[in-house]
Amino acid sequence: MFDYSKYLRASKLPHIWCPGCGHGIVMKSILRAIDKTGWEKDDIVVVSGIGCASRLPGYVDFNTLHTAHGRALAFATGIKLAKPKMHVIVVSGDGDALAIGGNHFIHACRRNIDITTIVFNNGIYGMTGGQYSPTTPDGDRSSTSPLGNMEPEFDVVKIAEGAGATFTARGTSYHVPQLDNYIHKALMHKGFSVVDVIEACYTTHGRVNKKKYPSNIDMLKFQKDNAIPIEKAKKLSEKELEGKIITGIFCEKERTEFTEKYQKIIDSFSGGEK
Amino acid sequence: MFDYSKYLRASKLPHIWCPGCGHGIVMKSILRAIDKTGWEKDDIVVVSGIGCASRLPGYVDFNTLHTAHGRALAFATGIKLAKPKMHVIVVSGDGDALAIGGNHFIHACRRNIDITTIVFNNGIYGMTGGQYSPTTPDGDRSSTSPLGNMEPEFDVVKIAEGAGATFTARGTSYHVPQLDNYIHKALMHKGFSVVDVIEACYTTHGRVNKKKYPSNIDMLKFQKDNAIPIEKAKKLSEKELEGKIITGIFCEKERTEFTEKYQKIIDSFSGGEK
Amino acid sequence: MTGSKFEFIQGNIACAKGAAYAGCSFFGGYPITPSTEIAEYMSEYLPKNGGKFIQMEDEIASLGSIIGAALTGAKTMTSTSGPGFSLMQELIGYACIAEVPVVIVDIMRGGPSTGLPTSPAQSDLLQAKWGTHGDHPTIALVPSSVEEMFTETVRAFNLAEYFRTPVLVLGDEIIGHMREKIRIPDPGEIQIINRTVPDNSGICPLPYASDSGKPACIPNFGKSRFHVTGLNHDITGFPTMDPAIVARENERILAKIYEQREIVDKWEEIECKDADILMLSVGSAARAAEEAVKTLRNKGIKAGLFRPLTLWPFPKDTFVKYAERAKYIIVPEMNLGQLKTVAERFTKRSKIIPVNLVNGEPISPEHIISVTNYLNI
Amino acid sequence: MTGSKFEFIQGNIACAKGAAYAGCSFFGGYPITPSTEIAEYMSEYLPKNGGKFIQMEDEIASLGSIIGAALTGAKTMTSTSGPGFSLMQELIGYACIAEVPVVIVDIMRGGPSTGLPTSPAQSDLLQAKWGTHGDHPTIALVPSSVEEMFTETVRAFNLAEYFRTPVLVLGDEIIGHMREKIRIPDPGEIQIINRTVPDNSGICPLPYASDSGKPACIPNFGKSRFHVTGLNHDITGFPTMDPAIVARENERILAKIYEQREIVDKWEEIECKDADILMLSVGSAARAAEEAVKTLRNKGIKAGLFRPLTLWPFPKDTFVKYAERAKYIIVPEMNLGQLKTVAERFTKRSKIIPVNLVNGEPISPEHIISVTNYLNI
Amino acid sequence: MGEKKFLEKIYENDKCKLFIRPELCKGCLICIEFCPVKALSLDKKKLVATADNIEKCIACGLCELRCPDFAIYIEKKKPKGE
Amino acid sequence: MGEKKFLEKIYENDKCKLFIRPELCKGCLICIEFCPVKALSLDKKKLVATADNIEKCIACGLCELRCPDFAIYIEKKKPKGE
Amino acid sequence: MKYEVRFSGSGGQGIILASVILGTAAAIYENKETVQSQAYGPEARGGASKADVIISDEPVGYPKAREIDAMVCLSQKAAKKYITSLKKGGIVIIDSDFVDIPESKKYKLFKLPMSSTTLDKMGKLIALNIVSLSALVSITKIISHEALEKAITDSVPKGTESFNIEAALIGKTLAETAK
Amino acid sequence: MKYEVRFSGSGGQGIILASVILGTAAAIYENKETVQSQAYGPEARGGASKADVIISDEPVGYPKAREIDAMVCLSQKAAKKYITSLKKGGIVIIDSDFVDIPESKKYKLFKLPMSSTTLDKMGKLIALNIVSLSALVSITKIISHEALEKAITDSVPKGTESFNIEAALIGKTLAETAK
Ligand SMILES: Cc1ncc(C[n+]2csc(CCOP(=O)(O)OP(=O)(O)O)c2C)c(N)n1
Ligand SMILES: Cc1ncc(C[n+]2csc(CCOP(=O)(O)OP(=O)(O)O)c2C)c(N)n1
Ligand code: SF4
Ligand code: SF4
Ligand code: SF4
Ligand code: SF4
Ligand code: SF4
Ligand code: SF4
Ligand SMILES: [Mg+2]
Ligand SMILES: [Mg+2]
Repeated sequence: MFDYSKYLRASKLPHIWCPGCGHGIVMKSILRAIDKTGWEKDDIVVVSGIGCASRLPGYVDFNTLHTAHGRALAFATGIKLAKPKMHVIVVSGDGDALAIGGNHFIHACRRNIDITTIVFNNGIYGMTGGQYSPTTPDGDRSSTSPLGNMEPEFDVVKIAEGAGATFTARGTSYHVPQLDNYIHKALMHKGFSVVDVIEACYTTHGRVNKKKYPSNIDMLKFQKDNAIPIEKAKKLSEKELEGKIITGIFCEKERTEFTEKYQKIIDSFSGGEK
Repeated sequence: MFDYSKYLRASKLPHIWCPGCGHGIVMKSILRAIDKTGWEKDDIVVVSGIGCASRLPGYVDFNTLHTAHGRALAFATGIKLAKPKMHVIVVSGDGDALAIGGNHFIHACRRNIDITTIVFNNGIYGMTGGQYSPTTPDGDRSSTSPLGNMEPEFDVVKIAEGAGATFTARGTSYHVPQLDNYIHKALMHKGFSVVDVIEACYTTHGRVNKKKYPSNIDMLKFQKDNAIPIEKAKKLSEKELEGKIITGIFCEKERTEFTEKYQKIIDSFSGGEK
Repeated sequence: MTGSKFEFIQGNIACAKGAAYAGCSFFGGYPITPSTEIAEYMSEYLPKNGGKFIQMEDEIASLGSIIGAALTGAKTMTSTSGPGFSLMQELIGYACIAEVPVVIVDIMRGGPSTGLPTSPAQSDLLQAKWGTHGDHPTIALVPSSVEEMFTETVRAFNLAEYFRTPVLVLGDEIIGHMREKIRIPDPGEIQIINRTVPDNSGICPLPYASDSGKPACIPNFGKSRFHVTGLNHDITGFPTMDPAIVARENERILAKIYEQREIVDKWEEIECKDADILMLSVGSAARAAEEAVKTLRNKGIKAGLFRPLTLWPFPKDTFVKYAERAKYIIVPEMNLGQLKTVAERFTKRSKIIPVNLVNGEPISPEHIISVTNYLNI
Repeated sequence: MTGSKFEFIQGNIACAKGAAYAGCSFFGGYPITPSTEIAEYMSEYLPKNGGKFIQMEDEIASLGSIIGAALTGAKTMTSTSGPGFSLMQELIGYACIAEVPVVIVDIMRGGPSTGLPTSPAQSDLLQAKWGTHGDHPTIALVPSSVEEMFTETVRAFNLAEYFRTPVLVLGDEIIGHMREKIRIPDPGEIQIINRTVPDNSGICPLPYASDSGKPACIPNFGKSRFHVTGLNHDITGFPTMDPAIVARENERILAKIYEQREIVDKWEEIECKDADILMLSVGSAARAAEEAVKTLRNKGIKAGLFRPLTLWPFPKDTFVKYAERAKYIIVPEMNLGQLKTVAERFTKRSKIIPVNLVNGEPISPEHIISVTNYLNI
Repeated sequence: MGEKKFLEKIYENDKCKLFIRPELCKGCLICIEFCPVKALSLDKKKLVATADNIEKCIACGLCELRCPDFAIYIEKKKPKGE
Repeated sequence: MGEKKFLEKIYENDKCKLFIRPELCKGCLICIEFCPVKALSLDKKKLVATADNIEKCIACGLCELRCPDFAIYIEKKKPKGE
Repeated sequence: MKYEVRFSGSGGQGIILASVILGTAAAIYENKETVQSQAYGPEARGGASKADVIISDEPVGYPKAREIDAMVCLSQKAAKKYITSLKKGGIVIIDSDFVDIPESKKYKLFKLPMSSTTLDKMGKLIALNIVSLSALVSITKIISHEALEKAITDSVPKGTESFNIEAALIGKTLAETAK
Repeated sequence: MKYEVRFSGSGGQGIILASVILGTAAAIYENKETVQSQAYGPEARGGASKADVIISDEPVGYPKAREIDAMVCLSQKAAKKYITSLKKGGIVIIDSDFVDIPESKKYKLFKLPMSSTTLDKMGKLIALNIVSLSALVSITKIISHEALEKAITDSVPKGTESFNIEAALIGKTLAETAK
């Protein structure tokens, strides 16, 4: 049995998330992954924006920062650059990270700054009651796509790689042991790392798409049934992959990390972090 | 001889650009490409943000819109969706399109809205006097990287593709006939198209990197010497491609265009664009 | 009175229906509590009626998209709340200087920052006037009821089109989320104003020409070719740094509104004529103020309420008329004293008594009445 | 007087040197005319001195990055101009409610929108106070010379650290770009204030605890674990919707500043004591006003100048003292009447005469003097 | 802050002890549906998970792993004789 | 607005007419440097392009194509006898 | 006449819809001045929430309920939180399957086994809000049952009208037997 | 004593640097009250631009030049635009290679072939600004040549000091021969 209590602000529980919300599952996965790193709690900063997922920092006993909608990575960049010895972890909803926060996301990828971003990708704006997000599947109904979503989705991994991220992975809230592994690897990676976690929000997304997702359990089953590991996916055609969730570690590259590079310049003048 | 006068607001000439600035070369290429489409001038909207490149709309005789820094694509999306029969062209500097405007850029790619974006990529914030941009080469000096640029560059084509653009190409301000062709193809493409044009700004970028770029002519020669067509690049190793400018059409895909999809939904209720 | 025309709906829905009534055909927005129902309504109404709804990537893009759409001739709108309203500030100035009509609805919630997302407040009243950089004109309407969410939204579109300027509607969580019965007027019952466009086509050489002090008569994209910019420009629409022109145009975009006060001003006065205690209040706080006035009058105290429906420009002449004869001015508002600064500015004579609440709860009539107990009436 | 300590530098460089003097170790910014020289200076100074400079992707990210860095204990700063200042508004409110010290420099230029990027203006004075949504405190300093760009920047850091709040420095294109001789003080010559942090480590249960009316004593990230949010929160730092706590904390973040006026207020008075004509002016316009005062005094007219260096909170008591006895109040400003609204608000007696210019040119002493010609003195 | 204790209902078989915290359980059904041996069920009245069929439990830990609410966990017993 | 006319200096050989607009030319050297036959040069005094060696010009059009300022263009002549 | 009604419970129990139906019935079908409002927080899906209706012969100024005439409590938390806003002599209707509050002279208490009855008769709990609304209407007589039925028909998703009308009958019967 | 100097020309000619050097010399090495400022637009790189220095014994209030005592004109456009700001009897120094303005009783005109001389003597035009500055100093005597040389040394890029000092000498000589 993993002892979460070490990392929890237990007095804040139960958390505000709905019954069965994937955010809780992923939060636990993050805690297990952190534990495996052996890092000091004082050296860890968990930063979020605004959204259901972004309430996470309130529950975990680190340096925690709940910023403004979409801005987690901007704040996190400041923290990491000002104090590079801190381990900075950003937790962000799909809306937070990729709608309003999309610009900070691609620039953090580009800089290759040593921050791990976990995208709690439930394909919906949960907190505000279920409007479509940049990752809502085609045709799904939501409170602002009552006629079915007409907008194409982002592939979080592809955009992260296109922007220069050096570690990318995708997991689901169903495949928890794998997720632990991806997150742990992301934390250990030197450089900007992204884990896209496919999740489900029954309250605002499932309920208005009952045909596709009769219950919150079905939403997890959907992940179970549609996930295909990247190794296997490589052998399949585009057609066969339609609607599938490709999981695994997509890229893991070495490239100079931003704050280290910066420190070298500083050191060349006098030495020592201030 | 191509007759530009049809498309020019000649009374606004000479334009404000410095001697030899690539923006003028690319502007002419755009006009030639537009001419080839046969489109009516009244049906064309040219939209820009703020920057040297963004002064372009003032010189061309279409519906022209000079918006705020980084926001061209937001305005353009409104125009195209409100009036899909308009041909919407966005001209944008590297800072405008990819620094402050990065989020609108990736979302326009995602939506696959039928807009052509030309990135006037001189790797510098020209208008404000030469600060490094997200495409300034590693190590180059600029007024805010006096010790050499420490930030990695975006690859405009990669990020556009990662975000879902369906047409991407890269040209240079030296290889003009090819550029005409890329821009024309981009204009004709149904969906979001991006042409990344590698340019040079001697005034603010070359002058402070005299070793690398002794003169504005050398900056063009740099393009000449380092451009490698994509077909050829495919055969080279990563190492061989370092510092090279890969040119050509990178992707040209069919995917449902956003405003057409939207129109179909509207038509299913009553029919007819309002 | 047939049932069919009456509806028991939320303020936010009334706002959306008002937009539809006014002819809104384009909505660009980004969800935020407590404004989201407006977007949600439009997301169904518009595509079903030949219009366009788009959820943009953020509030900046939302406002950008509707300015763009408005330039093609559409009547356009966005809705938001404090955090999104702050993000929109830069482009509000753009719409002012480029003279593009758009309607921006801000359903105010507790703040600052993320604050109290589900609670009401009236803390953006002065932000509405001063939030964007540079000198610029402001029209802001503040409805007090579900019915006014409808009618003031219609008026917002009318003023935007007439003056060619962004118009703000400042609701709050209470007005936005409560439900009341309203009658949806028949088409034609409320006058709808559409922008004047020049009838030329081809090149339009003087899009920003205007009789002095009047709005410019700018064409729509697609028929006439011209240039739009956020730089200071002359009547051709092209940038200029000529001091005389810059001053003239900077002043004109204010004057076109502030010198046509008869068109833009609107207020309600309740028992103001002989009021010893004059209340100045807007939006949902004004409802409590109105009840307080009734209670005080029943007690024989001469209380009155001056309620601007157009908050900006402030209907100062009428307010001053009543304020100068009142003994006390009470300013109930769900913030820490914003309208109070306006009262202070325009009245020289009377004592001004603020009634403020910033705890996420509405101000009650009792609260207002309580401050009158010690007054020397 | 040795040459080595005197420098003939731009206002923007003096500002950057002031930041360095105050101990700024982190700068996050995005270039914009006419502020960019500040960032440019810091981009060389900081890495050479163990600090960090980063050019972020936009102004929102810039402010976000410095708030983040400030939470680790660094003294941080950003600089911008109108369009960027508008974009920063949302996060200014965040820094207010989360009580994070940051210094934000706005070098004002002609507006609204992109306006006149290379020309001076003073059109963001009221935006500085009201630009972000929700009720929030504001400290804004307005230097009038290159020397004050240095000293007021130092003071901005001191006030930010002491009050744990964002502090704004409002320069303008004239002050930012002109060069004057200044003496860079020796280390220790100007007092430097550093934030108070609790000395506990491990969990910090009450980061936002404070003696009533005083700033909270929040630790820096890395030694004590606690929670920071932009939601309304209690003294533990965690969100609350409890009306009593929300009201108390919303009021405290204003009171901690507004009730310690002796620490924050600063102004200069020139010949105010017997002034019949009192001028109220700040920044570069105040330089013209000062010259006008001299000229008028030479003519035997009792003119005076009240010049707030801390514009927000406005040093109203002293101003009122002089205003109440003056016959006329003249308000020269490079905008369409922003300080004027402040003068109107606080004075009940005197005639207020605005002197405005919004054409991209500075106001001249002659312009100010010309309005006095017809006054009945 | 990590100190707060929650009520725990304890179930046991020879492989493990299984704990359920009714104050934290939101009755989401996840542990119940994905338990490979159907050892868990929902208390229809209190709407929280119970382990009425604890005897079936094989101590696989999946319920703990997937519970979003820190409401269920198991303690494996060391195989006898080790 | 397209109406404004600019001064033009005209050079000619048997292949083409070459036009330079001194009011628009900014003397950036691009046409000069990249003319394959060095038909162009810079007027050092006026700092604008000239075609003093027009006889060399092969009418390739590259100068026109690359000029950022609409300051130079050529009109090819139809080959005689067509 | 001014009458203030509060529905309270936890998020997801449909108390807002109940209040909207009551408001619609009063406003549209009884032609009263009516204001409906609600309060919720981010944790509404779990925590206590409320929805109020003010029904009056005069225009309603201040839109929030202050002195509740009648209240429905569907959760213990909500009952505890909101009971204090009840007017002296007011009516409290609780779902006795989940809520328990002491009898008191301060209010008239109606303990109705609403959950179990709903589950029994309808097979699912989803109509609990309508059952409770109808019980309230029947106890308070603030509007007619016909007006209620019309408002239900207007407000519930298409296809569920008769199901909800049936729920209303259950609530009515429950209330009548309790009286 | 208050003395206002304007450098005018087109963007890229280094007139701002010239004004800064003059300002530095006056402020630091002559211990005068000094304010330097400039005006430019987006098209500054081509259009007319100006840079002003006010040198005074008293603190300078209003920081912009209004009545110019002496002006340098390096482009025709600039000369045309700014000549009107000249004080009656003021000094105008033009680069006679590129600028031509009529003689007048309103001002004292110095026509110096600065470009050609600079090109001749230095091989490149880059030091034209220093040449013109030095000519101005020598004609107006507003500061000493020594102070000028010190300020040049402070202000120009490292390694170009002697090159620029040489340019200053050329300017001085040009002015002296013109007098
Ligand atoms: C500037 C701003 N705009 C909008 C909002 C409203 N808002 C809060 S959370 C959210 C989206 C939440 O979606 P996501 O990030 O996917 O997180 P989830 O709730 O689904 O976990 C929105 C739009 C806000 N708080 N601030
Ligand atoms: C909100 C805002 N921030 C900053 C600026 C200042 N600014 C104007 S243009 C520009 C960058 C221009 O660079 P780029 O887009 O690459 O165009 P270029 O000038 O190089 O053609 C900047 C930072 C602005 N106008 N508005
Ligand atoms: S609304 Fe959705 S995302 Fe938010 S807590 Fe509930 S299930 Fe989770
Ligand atoms: S500064 Fe650079 S980008 Fe701008 S006009 Fe000059 S050369 Fe072109
Ligand atoms: S440990 Fe495994 S077998 Fe046992 S109850 Fe949990 S899921 Fe079922
Ligand atoms: S997974 Fe957790 S919260 Fe859900 S039913 Fe099981 S124990 Fe309860
Ligand atoms: S047309 Fe070709 S050959 Fe002739 S001048 Fe131009 S570049 Fe040279
Ligand atoms: S390319 Fe054009 S602008 Fe440049 S020198 Fe040649 S003609 Fe002149
Ligand atoms: Mg989400
Ligand atoms: Mg650029």
